[in-house]
Amino acid sequence: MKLEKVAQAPMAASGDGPMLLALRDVGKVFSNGVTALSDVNLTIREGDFLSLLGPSGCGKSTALRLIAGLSTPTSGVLDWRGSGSFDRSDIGFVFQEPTLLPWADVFDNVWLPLRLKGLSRAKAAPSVMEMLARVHLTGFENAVPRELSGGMKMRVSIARAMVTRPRVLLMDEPFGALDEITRFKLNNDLLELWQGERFTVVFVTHSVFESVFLSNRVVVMAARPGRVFREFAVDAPYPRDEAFRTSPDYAALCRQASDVLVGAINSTAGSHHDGH
Amino acid sequence: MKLEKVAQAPMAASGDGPMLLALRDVGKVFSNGVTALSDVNLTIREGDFLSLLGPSGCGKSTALRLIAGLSTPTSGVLDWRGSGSFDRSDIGFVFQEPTLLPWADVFDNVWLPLRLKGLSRAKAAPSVMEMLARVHLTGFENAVPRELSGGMKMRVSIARAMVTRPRVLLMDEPFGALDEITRFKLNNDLLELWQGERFTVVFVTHSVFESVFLSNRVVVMAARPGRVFREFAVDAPYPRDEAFRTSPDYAALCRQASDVLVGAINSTAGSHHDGH
Amino acid sequence: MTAIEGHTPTLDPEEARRLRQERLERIGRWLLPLAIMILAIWLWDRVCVWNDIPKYILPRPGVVLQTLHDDAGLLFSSLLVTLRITFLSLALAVVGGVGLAVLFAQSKWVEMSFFPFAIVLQVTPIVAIFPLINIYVDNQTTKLLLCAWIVAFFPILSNTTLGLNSVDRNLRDLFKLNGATQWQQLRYLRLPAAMPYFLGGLKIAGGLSLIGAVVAEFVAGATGQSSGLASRIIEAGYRLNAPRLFAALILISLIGILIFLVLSLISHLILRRWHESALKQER
Amino acid sequence: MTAIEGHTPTLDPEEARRLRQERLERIGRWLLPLAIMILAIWLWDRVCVWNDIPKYILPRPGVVLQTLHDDAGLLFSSLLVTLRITFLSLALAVVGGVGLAVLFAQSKWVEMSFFPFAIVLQVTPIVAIFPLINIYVDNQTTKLLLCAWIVAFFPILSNTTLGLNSVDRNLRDLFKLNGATQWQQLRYLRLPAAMPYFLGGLKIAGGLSLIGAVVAEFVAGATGQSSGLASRIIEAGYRLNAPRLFAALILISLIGILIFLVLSLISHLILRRWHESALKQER
Amino acid sequence: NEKVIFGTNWLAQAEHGGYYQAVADGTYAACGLDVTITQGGPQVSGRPLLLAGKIDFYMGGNLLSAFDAVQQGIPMRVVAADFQKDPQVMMSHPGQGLDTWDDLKNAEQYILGDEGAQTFFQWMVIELGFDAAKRVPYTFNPAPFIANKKSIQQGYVTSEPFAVQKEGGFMPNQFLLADYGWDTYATTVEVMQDTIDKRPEVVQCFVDGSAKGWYNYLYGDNKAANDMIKKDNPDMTDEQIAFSIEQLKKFGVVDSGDTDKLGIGAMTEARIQSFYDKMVKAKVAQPDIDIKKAYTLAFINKGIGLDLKK
Ligand SMILES: Nc1ncnc2c1ncn2[C@@H]1O[C@H](COP(=O)(O)OP(=O)(O)OP(=O)(O)O)[C@@H](O)[C@H]1O
Ligand SMILES: Nc1ncnc2c1ncn2[C@@H]1O[C@H](COP(=O)(O)OP(=O)(O)OP(=O)(O)O)[C@@H](O)[C@H]1O
Ligand SMILES: [Mg+2]
Ligand SMILES: [Mg+2]
Repeated sequence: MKLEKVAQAPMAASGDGPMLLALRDVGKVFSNGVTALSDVNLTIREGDFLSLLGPSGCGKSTALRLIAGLSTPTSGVLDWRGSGSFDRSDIGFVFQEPTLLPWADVFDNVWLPLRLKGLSRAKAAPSVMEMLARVHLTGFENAVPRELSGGMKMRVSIARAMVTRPRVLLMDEPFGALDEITRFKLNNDLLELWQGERFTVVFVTHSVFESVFLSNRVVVMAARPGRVFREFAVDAPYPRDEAFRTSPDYAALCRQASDVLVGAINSTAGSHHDGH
Repeated sequence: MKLEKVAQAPMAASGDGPMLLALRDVGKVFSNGVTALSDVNLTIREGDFLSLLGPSGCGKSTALRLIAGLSTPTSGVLDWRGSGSFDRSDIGFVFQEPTLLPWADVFDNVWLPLRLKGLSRAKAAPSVMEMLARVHLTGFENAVPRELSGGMKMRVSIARAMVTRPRVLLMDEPFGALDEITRFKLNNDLLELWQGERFTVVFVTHSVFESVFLSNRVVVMAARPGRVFREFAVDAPYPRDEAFRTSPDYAALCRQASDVLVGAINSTAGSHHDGH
Repeated sequence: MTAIEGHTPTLDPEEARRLRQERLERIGRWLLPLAIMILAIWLWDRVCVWNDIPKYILPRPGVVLQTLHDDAGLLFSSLLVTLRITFLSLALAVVGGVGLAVLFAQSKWVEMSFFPFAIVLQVTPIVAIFPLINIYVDNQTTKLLLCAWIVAFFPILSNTTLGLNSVDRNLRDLFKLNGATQWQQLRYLRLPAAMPYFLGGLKIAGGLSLIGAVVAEFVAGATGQSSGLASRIIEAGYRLNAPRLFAALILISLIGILIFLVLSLISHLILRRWHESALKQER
Repeated sequence: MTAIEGHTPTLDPEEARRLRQERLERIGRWLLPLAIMILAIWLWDRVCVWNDIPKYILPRPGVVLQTLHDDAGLLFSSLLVTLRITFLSLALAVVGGVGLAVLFAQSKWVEMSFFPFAIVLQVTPIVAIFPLINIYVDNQTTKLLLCAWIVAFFPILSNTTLGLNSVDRNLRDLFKLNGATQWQQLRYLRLPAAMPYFLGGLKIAGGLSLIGAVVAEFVAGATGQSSGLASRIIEAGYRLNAPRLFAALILISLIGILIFLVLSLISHLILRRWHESALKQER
Repeated sequence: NEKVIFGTNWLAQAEHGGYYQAVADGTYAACGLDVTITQGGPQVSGRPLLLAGKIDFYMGGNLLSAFDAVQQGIPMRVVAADFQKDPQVMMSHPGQGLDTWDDLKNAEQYILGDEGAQTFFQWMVIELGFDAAKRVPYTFNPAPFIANKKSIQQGYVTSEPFAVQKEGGFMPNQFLLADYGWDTYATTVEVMQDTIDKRPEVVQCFVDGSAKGWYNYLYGDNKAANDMIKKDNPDMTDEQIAFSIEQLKKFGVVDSGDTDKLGIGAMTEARIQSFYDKMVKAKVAQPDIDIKKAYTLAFINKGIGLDLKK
């Protein structure tokens, strides 16, 4: 088991499903002149669990928004290979901020995507309650967002993204606001689900440990301008469990990933560490 | 070096400064009936670096707000021993959410606390620019919050809290949205500052590693109702550096802290894990 | 616990101050406005006396009160007529204002194309176009309603439009991602988000529909028995019956305040669970 | 790169549609409102012709346009008079509305004590109290301003108050923590946060101060040479000169639209960096 | 009976007595008309309703609007003038140096309604040197006049002096404009040309009925008419009505001059021409108006109702 360094090619070595989406030379320049992404090439295969890892401000959220179609690239193209059959409303998205309806209670917030698909409260209730239980929020159905703690809000947001069982799940630091124990639990839950249904996950995280534990491919990005610094496969078999988490292999992988991340941060144009 | 388990007594073993604040039998029940805190006893000494660790929703933010005087307890008292000389505006607070003025640019947001103390733009500029450099945001002075990434917003918030060099720094998961490398850097920076000026820090975090690395005392909280589960001193000498971070002592401390946290989570009334 | 007791004094001042203030505020909240109101009325009385103002110009409050009592039957039956128009036109203003705002929210095109007409309606003096209305509208109530509506609908339209356009970007993205239809976006996102703005507009429109009802009657004239407060005011003015004129004005003012209070209450009830403007200060 | 070219068609439809729509929107944004306006005017003309409406009741747009041209000198000098009152009273409404809102924001007490008086002002029909104003105010401009101000200030007051109370709780906490004085909190937090609401109120007040200026002149009259549009309207009404009456109304409408556009622009410029309602849709 | 509507220019009052009388005692009905009277009011303008054909007859204040109608090409004519004199007065406080007509222009304020400002005030400004800048609108509340002793105010000789006396406690000086050169006919009956052409008998009936009504109202039993007036305008008092009738008679508003021979409603070409010339000279009316189109004498001057005068 080792980190397989891959060239910055659109094809990842470890992909095994058919191609779902390819980003080709994608760039994003905001109207204020900030280049958030430049020349990003990335292929996502069906069933991938892909992590985006990188320093703050390197364009991870921007990339996720591009993939979700919430933003359009200023250069390059997104190639949805199976676009004929792919429906954008089959994407689940966990925003970096909770993004809840402030006037609706927890139940209604999680119900929302189902409601938009036409499911009545009664029809949706079992799924909603199940998701709420998964994120340990049973009993808080009637609380409104301002009555929740930061982590609880984020969990509502996670429940909402997953309640539709989407084909593609885009998650922007979903577990960042959770304690490590709960986080591990949710990591395990997510992996279990993923193995069962093999949807595609693009997962933004700041945690090297989390990215290595969860994903079959890790994309490390660098900032100024945001770009893919290195991409590698994590060739550990699934299911991954607590044993894997404590294995020396995992530790080694993490250390290597860490080194890549350090490389990415240092490769950032001087300005990043100006102050020092 | 070992975790010293302390009884739930108002006095912590490792404190060495004079007492700053004691929470005595503090409870907080919100008007919707949720008991966020119950019977919390906690002593904070001057110069402490105290971490609050605990599962999501256990009342960490609530406790911080009580200490800052943004909220009042429904039972018990907060005893500011030195209250005669202590001015509440000498508190720096990093909220769990960035809480920036949306209409003001980064510079103005960081300038704000100084401005409120009467410093002109020109007078404040050196301090502001220095803090921005410390959080790696040099060059973004003129961006408004909506043009920043999640992590960048949080860093602005951190810069703002520290720009006044407050005597007491309350931080609610300040580094949660940052990648591990940057986080380590900021951890080191914070420690360095703290050692130099010996202000008091109360630091909420979800990361066992972070809490052990940074603090001289860790308070582990449990939920339903929020309470102090266990409190212990981290008897490792400062300065703590990369060597400490990779030392087996550190790993052992972390593992033990983790166990305490697991204990806290499991001690939570059944409802917390209902769904499983 | 004695140790604690020993320390409590150190924090008492702050805490006690807060508690005292809270209690004061609870009482003051109702007493003070009342006191100020009474003071204002007393001042009015004094001004009349000190300046020897004759009662046909500005009657003393006592006289007005007396008239309010003596002419109660007449005034209240007129009040009912005016109130009827007020509430009907407010209802129409809500329907019209929100309806138009929703229409405008559908697309920038529609908004830019039809907003000018709304402005034209807002700025057209009713007195000037009333002859036209008078010619083409036969029913007296319809005439009055139309006039009052023209006066009242714009704040609702303008504020609701603003509210519909102030929806958080991320929430909008969320709905887009979930393939929400225009209608769903409106129903579940934009309308709730616009609520605080709409309710703000409603508070403005409440008073305007009252004044609109009065102005409409001024312009449209009264037909015999069904004359509202405006007719009373004109008549009282003409007859130099200042006490009755002011009694009518006082009635209008009271109703205005009442409408505002009711709308504020409604607004509070709708928003209290989530919007800053209605949240109780919980500390 | 050929491979990419080969794939582009698969996403072209969506992208192309978007681009096409954007281009259309850029054009439509100005063309469509114009077209609708022209259509409306054409309809007006047709209605006059089809129903054989005589020109002394509803003149055809051509006739009005002709009058607008023929009487330009007269009308525009009147327009200037009206505009002067409009802008002065709008300025006063801003000062008064914001000033009162700031006062009210100081404490719930003050708000509850003095808001009723603001409502009384809003709902009092100017016609009814003009005699009083007339007796105690000597200067003609002051009279006009007072009347127009009474009409215009309330939306600004109401909306700004709402805005000042809608400040994010955490931001308020931040200021409290930093020991901000009331004044600092107002200056650096509440006023900027209330901006969108205030500007919404301003847009309503813009039209109201115009109509207020007209109504004020209706009620307070004009002094000889310096007669504004209201006098023109009254005069044209009595002289049965419908074309000129409608020309004056058209002028008022155009000014109303212009004021709204200018205020919208100002609002956009102030808010475009941060508030949703003014942000460009960046994708 | 044919239904027709007559619009007055004010709330029901004794100045409309003749018409109410004719309705009340069936004079209109006798010649085949079922007349409905709709009241006007301070801010209510009824003339557009006439122009649009919504009402059949409208009560004009004076002749100027008829001239304006010709000027604007509106086919509207005056068919009768039930007031020989405009009851419009200017009032002033006694003993304030405003006791003669020539003094009035020195007043501090002229309180005048919109209609007055557009008609006789123009004449007063240009002919008599009143200062246009001193005009303040009359919102039909005499309080400002009473409060300001140096002001003058317009009024109907039949109404305002009464109110002022009652509340202000003094009888103001009254200057009937008609006595100082404002020699227009007043309370005219305005009709669209179309009605004259197509239904002359209706016009004739209305004109005749009104004349008879006025005779009966002034000289006969007017209780029924007064009851109707009070029903339409509940604030009207018997005292006020009595005062009005007395004033109408005292100043010969309805029945004086030409009416002795021609009957109530009378108009003569010469007087109209002379008024027009005066207005042209005062630049109130445009020159070169074909004023023959403004009126017709076809329905009046027949001495109708003279026999009713006791
Ligand atoms: N709306 C916007 N307008 C202008 N610039 C923007 C906008 N959104 C993001 N940026 C800029 O684009 C860059 C990338 O932002 P992005 O949010 O993608 O970072 P990120 O990798 O998600 O960072 P983080 O981990 O802190 O969330 C940043 O430099 C940011 O300043
Ligand atoms: N304003 C409020 N009204 C009612 N309940 C509240 C309010 N704020 C917090 N709570 C409740 O109090 C409890 C503690 O919340 P708190 O925010 O202190 O948790 P926390 O430890 O900071 O959690 P996290 O790590 O997720 O931020 C939660 O159960 C929450 O639902
Ligand atoms: Mg991000
Ligand atoms: Mg928290």
